[in-house]
Amino acid sequence: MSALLALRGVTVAFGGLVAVDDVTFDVEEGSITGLIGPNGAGKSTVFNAVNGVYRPRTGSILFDGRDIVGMPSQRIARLGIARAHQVVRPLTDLSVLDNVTVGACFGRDALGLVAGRRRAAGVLEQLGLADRASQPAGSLNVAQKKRLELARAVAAGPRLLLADEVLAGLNPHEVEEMLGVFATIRAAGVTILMIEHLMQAVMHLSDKVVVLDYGRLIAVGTPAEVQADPAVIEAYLGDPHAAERLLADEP
Amino acid sequence: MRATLHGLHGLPRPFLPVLLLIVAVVAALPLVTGNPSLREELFFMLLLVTLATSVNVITGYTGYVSFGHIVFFGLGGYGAFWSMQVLGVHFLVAAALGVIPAVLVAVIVGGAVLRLRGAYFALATLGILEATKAFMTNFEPAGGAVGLSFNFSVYANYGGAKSAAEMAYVFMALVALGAITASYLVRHSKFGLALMTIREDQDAAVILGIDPARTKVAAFVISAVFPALAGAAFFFKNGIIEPGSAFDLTRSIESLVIVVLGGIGTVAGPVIGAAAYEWLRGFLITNPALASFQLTIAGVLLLVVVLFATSGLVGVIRSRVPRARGWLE
Amino acid sequence: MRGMRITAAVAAAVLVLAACGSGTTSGPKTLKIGFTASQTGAQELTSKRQVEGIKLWADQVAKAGGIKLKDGTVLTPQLVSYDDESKTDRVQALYTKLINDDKVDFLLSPYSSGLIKAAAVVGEQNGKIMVTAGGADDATMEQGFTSIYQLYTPGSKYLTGAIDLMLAMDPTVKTIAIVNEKDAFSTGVAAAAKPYAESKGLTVVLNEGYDSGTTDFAPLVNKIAAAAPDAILGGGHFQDGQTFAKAVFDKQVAARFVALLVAPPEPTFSAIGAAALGIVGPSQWEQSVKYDATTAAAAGATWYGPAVADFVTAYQTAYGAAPSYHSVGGYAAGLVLEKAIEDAGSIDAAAVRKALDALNLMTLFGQTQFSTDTKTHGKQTAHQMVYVQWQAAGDGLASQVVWPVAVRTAPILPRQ
Amino acid sequence: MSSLVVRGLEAGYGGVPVLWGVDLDLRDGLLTTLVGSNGSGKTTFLRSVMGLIRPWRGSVSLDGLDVTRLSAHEKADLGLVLVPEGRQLFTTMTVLENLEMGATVRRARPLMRASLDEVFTMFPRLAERRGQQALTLSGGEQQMLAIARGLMAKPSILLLDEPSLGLSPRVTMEMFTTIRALRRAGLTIVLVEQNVQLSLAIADHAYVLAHGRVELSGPAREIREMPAVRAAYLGASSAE
Amino acid sequence: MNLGALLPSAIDGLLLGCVYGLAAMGLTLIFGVTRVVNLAHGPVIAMGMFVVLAVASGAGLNPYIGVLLAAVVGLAAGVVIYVVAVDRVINAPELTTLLATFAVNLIIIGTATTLLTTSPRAVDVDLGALRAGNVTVMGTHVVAVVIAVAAAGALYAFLFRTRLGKSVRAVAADRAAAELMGINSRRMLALAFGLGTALAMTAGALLATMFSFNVLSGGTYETKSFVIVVLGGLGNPTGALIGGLVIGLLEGVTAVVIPVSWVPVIEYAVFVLILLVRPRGLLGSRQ
Repeated sequence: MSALLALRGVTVAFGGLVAVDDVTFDVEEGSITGLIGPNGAGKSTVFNAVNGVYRPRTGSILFDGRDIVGMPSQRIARLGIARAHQVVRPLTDLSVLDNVTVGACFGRDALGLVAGRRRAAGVLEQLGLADRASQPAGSLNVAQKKRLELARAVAAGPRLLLADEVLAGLNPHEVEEMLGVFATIRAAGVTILMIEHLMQAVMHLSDKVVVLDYGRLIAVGTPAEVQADPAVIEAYLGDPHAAERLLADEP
Repeated sequence: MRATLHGLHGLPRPFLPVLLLIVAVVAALPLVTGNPSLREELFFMLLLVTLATSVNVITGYTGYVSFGHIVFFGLGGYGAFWSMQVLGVHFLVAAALGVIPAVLVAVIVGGAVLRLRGAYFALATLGILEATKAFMTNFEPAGGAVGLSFNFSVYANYGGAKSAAEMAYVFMALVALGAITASYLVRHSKFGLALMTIREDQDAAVILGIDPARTKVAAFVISAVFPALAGAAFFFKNGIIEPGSAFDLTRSIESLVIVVLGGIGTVAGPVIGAAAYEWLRGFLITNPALASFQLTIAGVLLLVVVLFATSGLVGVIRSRVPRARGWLE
Repeated sequence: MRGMRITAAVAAAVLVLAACGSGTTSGPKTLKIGFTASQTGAQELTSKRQVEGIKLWADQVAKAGGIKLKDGTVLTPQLVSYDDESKTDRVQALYTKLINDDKVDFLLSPYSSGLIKAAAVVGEQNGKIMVTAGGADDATMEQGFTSIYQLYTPGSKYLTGAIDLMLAMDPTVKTIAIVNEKDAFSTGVAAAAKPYAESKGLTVVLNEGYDSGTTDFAPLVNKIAAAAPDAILGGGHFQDGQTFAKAVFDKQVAARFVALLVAPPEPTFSAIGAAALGIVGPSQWEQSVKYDATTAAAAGATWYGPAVADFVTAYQTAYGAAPSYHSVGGYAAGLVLEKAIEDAGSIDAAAVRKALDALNLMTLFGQTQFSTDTKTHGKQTAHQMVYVQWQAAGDGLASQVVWPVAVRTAPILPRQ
Repeated sequence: MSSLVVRGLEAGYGGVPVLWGVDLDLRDGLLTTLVGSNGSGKTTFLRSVMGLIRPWRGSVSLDGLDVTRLSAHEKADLGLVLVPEGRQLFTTMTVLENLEMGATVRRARPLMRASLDEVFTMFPRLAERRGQQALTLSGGEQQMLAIARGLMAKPSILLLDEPSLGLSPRVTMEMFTTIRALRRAGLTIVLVEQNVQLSLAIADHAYVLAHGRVELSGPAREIREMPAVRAAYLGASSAE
Repeated sequence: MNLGALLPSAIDGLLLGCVYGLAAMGLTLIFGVTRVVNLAHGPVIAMGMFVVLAVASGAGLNPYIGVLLAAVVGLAAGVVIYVVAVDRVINAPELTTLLATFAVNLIIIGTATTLLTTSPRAVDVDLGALRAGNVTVMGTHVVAVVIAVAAAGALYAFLFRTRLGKSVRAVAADRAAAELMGINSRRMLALAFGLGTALAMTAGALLATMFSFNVLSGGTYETKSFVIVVLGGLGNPTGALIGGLVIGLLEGVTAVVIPVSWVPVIEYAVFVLILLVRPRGLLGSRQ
């Protein structure tokens, strides 16, 4: 497997605040890669750097071997990078179908309206939203919105899907369903980089897990390797010793 | 075309042809009955329809509040008037030439100010309007403060003043129909989808692969063309053009009021809004008890619509008459 | 309120008509006269005065039993009017309505050049005769109209007369500044004044327009002060004229002669106190000017209508205020139309047009004669401007007619 | 004595439910922590308790008084003070002004001088920077200021939303030490945190929230030992 | 071109700029706190003028009592405008609040035109003049500057020295956080609208002591305020005052070298240019 996406020494800073600090990792073509880390670790910033919302201060981001740093977001989207946001951003006043059609019409395949609608309808079918097609997107519930967000990204026909906490806020049954959806997407040959808090899911789905903490890369490896890494445990649950110390401090 | 556009929405409804037919039939009334005063009233109504429909493209579909939209009406009017007077071309040619300065301003100035968002954009359009007006007041080749006026004999080329007025009317009606059609096509195209995506969430639009800068400028240009043509017809009929009447801020705001009154972001909204607005104005002006307070009453009504009926008349009709929903876009 | 008054007037006219209706067999007819009034917008105030003049004329004619034609027909004027909101596009729609729906026989004009221009196009399109008051624009009357008749002295003569007056007062005046509001009317007036001044050997040291909304004249007046002209000519409308005069006074600009458009004839111009002193202004009409049968004979014109004093009294009674020239303009428009109809002996457009073309009339408004040249048809050729100057009178100020010499109430004084 | 009783609280955004009926009883003088994954409804819970968003159903009572329908500023007046997620400082104002604004409520105004001394003793760095614009503070200092501002209101109950968000481990530790000190001083606190380990370590009582419902509640010590909690946050128990 | 007018025009411009700045401060304060561009700004300025007229010509009192009264009336009027027209749509998109305040504009203008007509008015205030060489400074202008600066100073003292003023600033900075601190944010928004309106009416009142005016006169100053506010940075009161001086100076000085009628062209071109190059204004660096 070759790297579809490669980050090389990427640093993103806002003024004096370094949000992503010298991060390097690969996402292999056809894989599912998990990107984890506590809140504020810089995961979403990495996504924003990849799809051109933020420009890294240093480093390069190679997509299919081509450096995409400095490219406007819409061009990056057309190269085949689609994103499902953590905070769902449906186009509230538009119908569910239109929301997904936007993905199809302006993504990698840049379909015409008619073909776009057809593709969108297909994706909605696939993601189990077909019966909601003509509803305004604003009327969907959280789970449906998450699904819509994913559908819109998938409809673009991307090579790489950036999935930002798509499972957050779903109930176990919905998570189960969504896992199936991911499998389908992957089977269609789409590479997935996902930010996820729901560990079972990440560990279950991912071929590789990348862990960030305070903007730095602290671990890369298979799910099993990462879960056993003390640095990861500390980053995630907080330093257990720190907790011990705090408790020990108790008079 | 329509059927495929609607293919996934259920049964296709001939909304556009019906709307166009209604407007066309109404517009044809004064020609059939030969009633010039009805013609004058409808000329004005069709002008309002055109202005409101056009500003709706940039404000309703794209979410950019353009306060100075009337600048295109004035530029089109000046361009056409100057062409007729100095180049001596026929009105139809002149109207086409009048579109040029409007489109140029839309592309060059629009391209720059469309980067601004929210109140900043609204204020910038206001600045552009005032700057253009102040400039034209001083620009002697276009008559400066005095403006330009025809010698009455010009109308002889069009079979006399009466038939010139009729021609201007027919032209105005066609422009209005064109604006409605354009509005509909934009609403139902990939391009329109991009506009509405920008309106809902510009940052998301970029990530979805939409180039907001180019898309917005294109929308601005479309929303500039029809007012420019309307300006050509209006000032041709008027026989005089001067900065004050060509770049009138009040008229600019009037068209926004119509859009909101009718239903922002809908195809039928500006048309219904213009009709309602004109009816209301006529009612207020002819009612002696209300006439002197017409501005006050207009303000109160606008406030009521803005505060309590945000989706305008189209919204009200759609919520009251569910069956109308598919027919009113 | 005004709307109600007009309605009342119309109602009164209708009542009068109804009362006469049962009389003679040849039948009193209604003479429908249409115009628009600016009940809102920029022209509201002046339009109101003009409408009052028109109304007074119509009331008086009705009271006097109507216009009696040679064939025994009696015409009672009925006024039809709408609010044009001071907007040109409204004017066009409403004049079309007056002509086609209300089927008026004749048209009078709205107030102000801009609105008249728009109304004239419609009147001309429909071949309706329109007598205009309240508009002095030259360009409008050079458009090749056949049915539009202008009562006011054209604007091009506003300041040329002032230049004559100035040189008569003080032949040593050499340098002048011409500053005017940047609107169609004032720009036109100033444009005519410049070549005339130069033809009289004057040097124009400053010639500038100012924006219509200007309230702060300090930069312009500083500039004038720096150019130090002997005289200042210009202005625009009332408010800017008044503010400008005050600024010239405050900044102690030492011009010997200052003539401004529109503002000085207004009684409220003196609200600026000493700043008004010495300011000259052209006026279409002043109460103190006596036009009568004698002046008519001297000018070779026919005297027609009431005496100035009678009109002033009637106006005072009706509206509780002194008439301004706007009011007289409106009144005279009715009068001129009345006379032309009488001369024509019918309301046939061609006949009335012929009568108007032939008219050489002196009324309380002054002399009236229309150009019959095809290029300038209908333009006023005989009406004379009068010039007023604010002069000290006891503790206060009084506006005196200073020009033409024949009708003046006081000699012109140089500005201090 | 302060008590906060929440019964059957339902709330959400734009017609989408987030909370499905949450019950909570606050114990006076204790530190209660609310943990749960992102999107489980913790922040929504605090916001609807405060009245920043209108609860759909359910009730909130403070010291036996039904305050469900009161707006946030009225609740603040009654002593219920939220230190919001993301700090929400008045960035254009100075540190001192931020603190003064904290003492807006009637109860706190006369005590402002004393409160200022207290918080400056507690956070000496804020005292050093009292004249600086809040915008110019570091992340840790900003969080301190947010808490200090909340304390200025002399709360009877302090609600803390993710105070360690975006802070370095060292500063996080300081923060928790501070919170524990507040608790020891007798303040009633509700702590919403992503740092489960630390918050359970200093809390007396804990609620675990999932999908807008309370999944578990009990003494923090017990919850901390439950494998289910570990599983919820770190995936499989195989990690041991 | 005669440069003899340069100094007097620069001085005149700066003096008048203070009053422009005061009006603009009102607009920018309202925007800064409520995020609403108040399209009723012009009519409000005109209301200030008529308060002076009523006091001076109507009641025959000192016109400067009218200036004081204008501030008081403005505060009340602003609160009323906020409660009636703005409060309900305070969180709605711009177009909504723009049209809501424009509706207020129509209501004020419509009512005032009917009741007061559009006739020009003037309040004759003669405080003499200071003269030195070719520079003449009118007493009314000096007093206007003093009052404008005092009003601006009072605003600053209020915003930075009083608890209530700081609460207004807190609401401007973060409405929700202010609410959490026990600040009644709606009340502060209404107060900000009142203060902004009071400033605009005070400016209008001062203008009435210098120039003639009518019901519609506010329009010119409204557009000028927009220019100034953008120049100084939307929402920045200091910026507005300095922007006022800049515009006043620009008007005075450019008129010396180019025809006065071109001054508005320059003014609006600068306005659009600043929006494009530095939308935060020349002084705006807040975000």
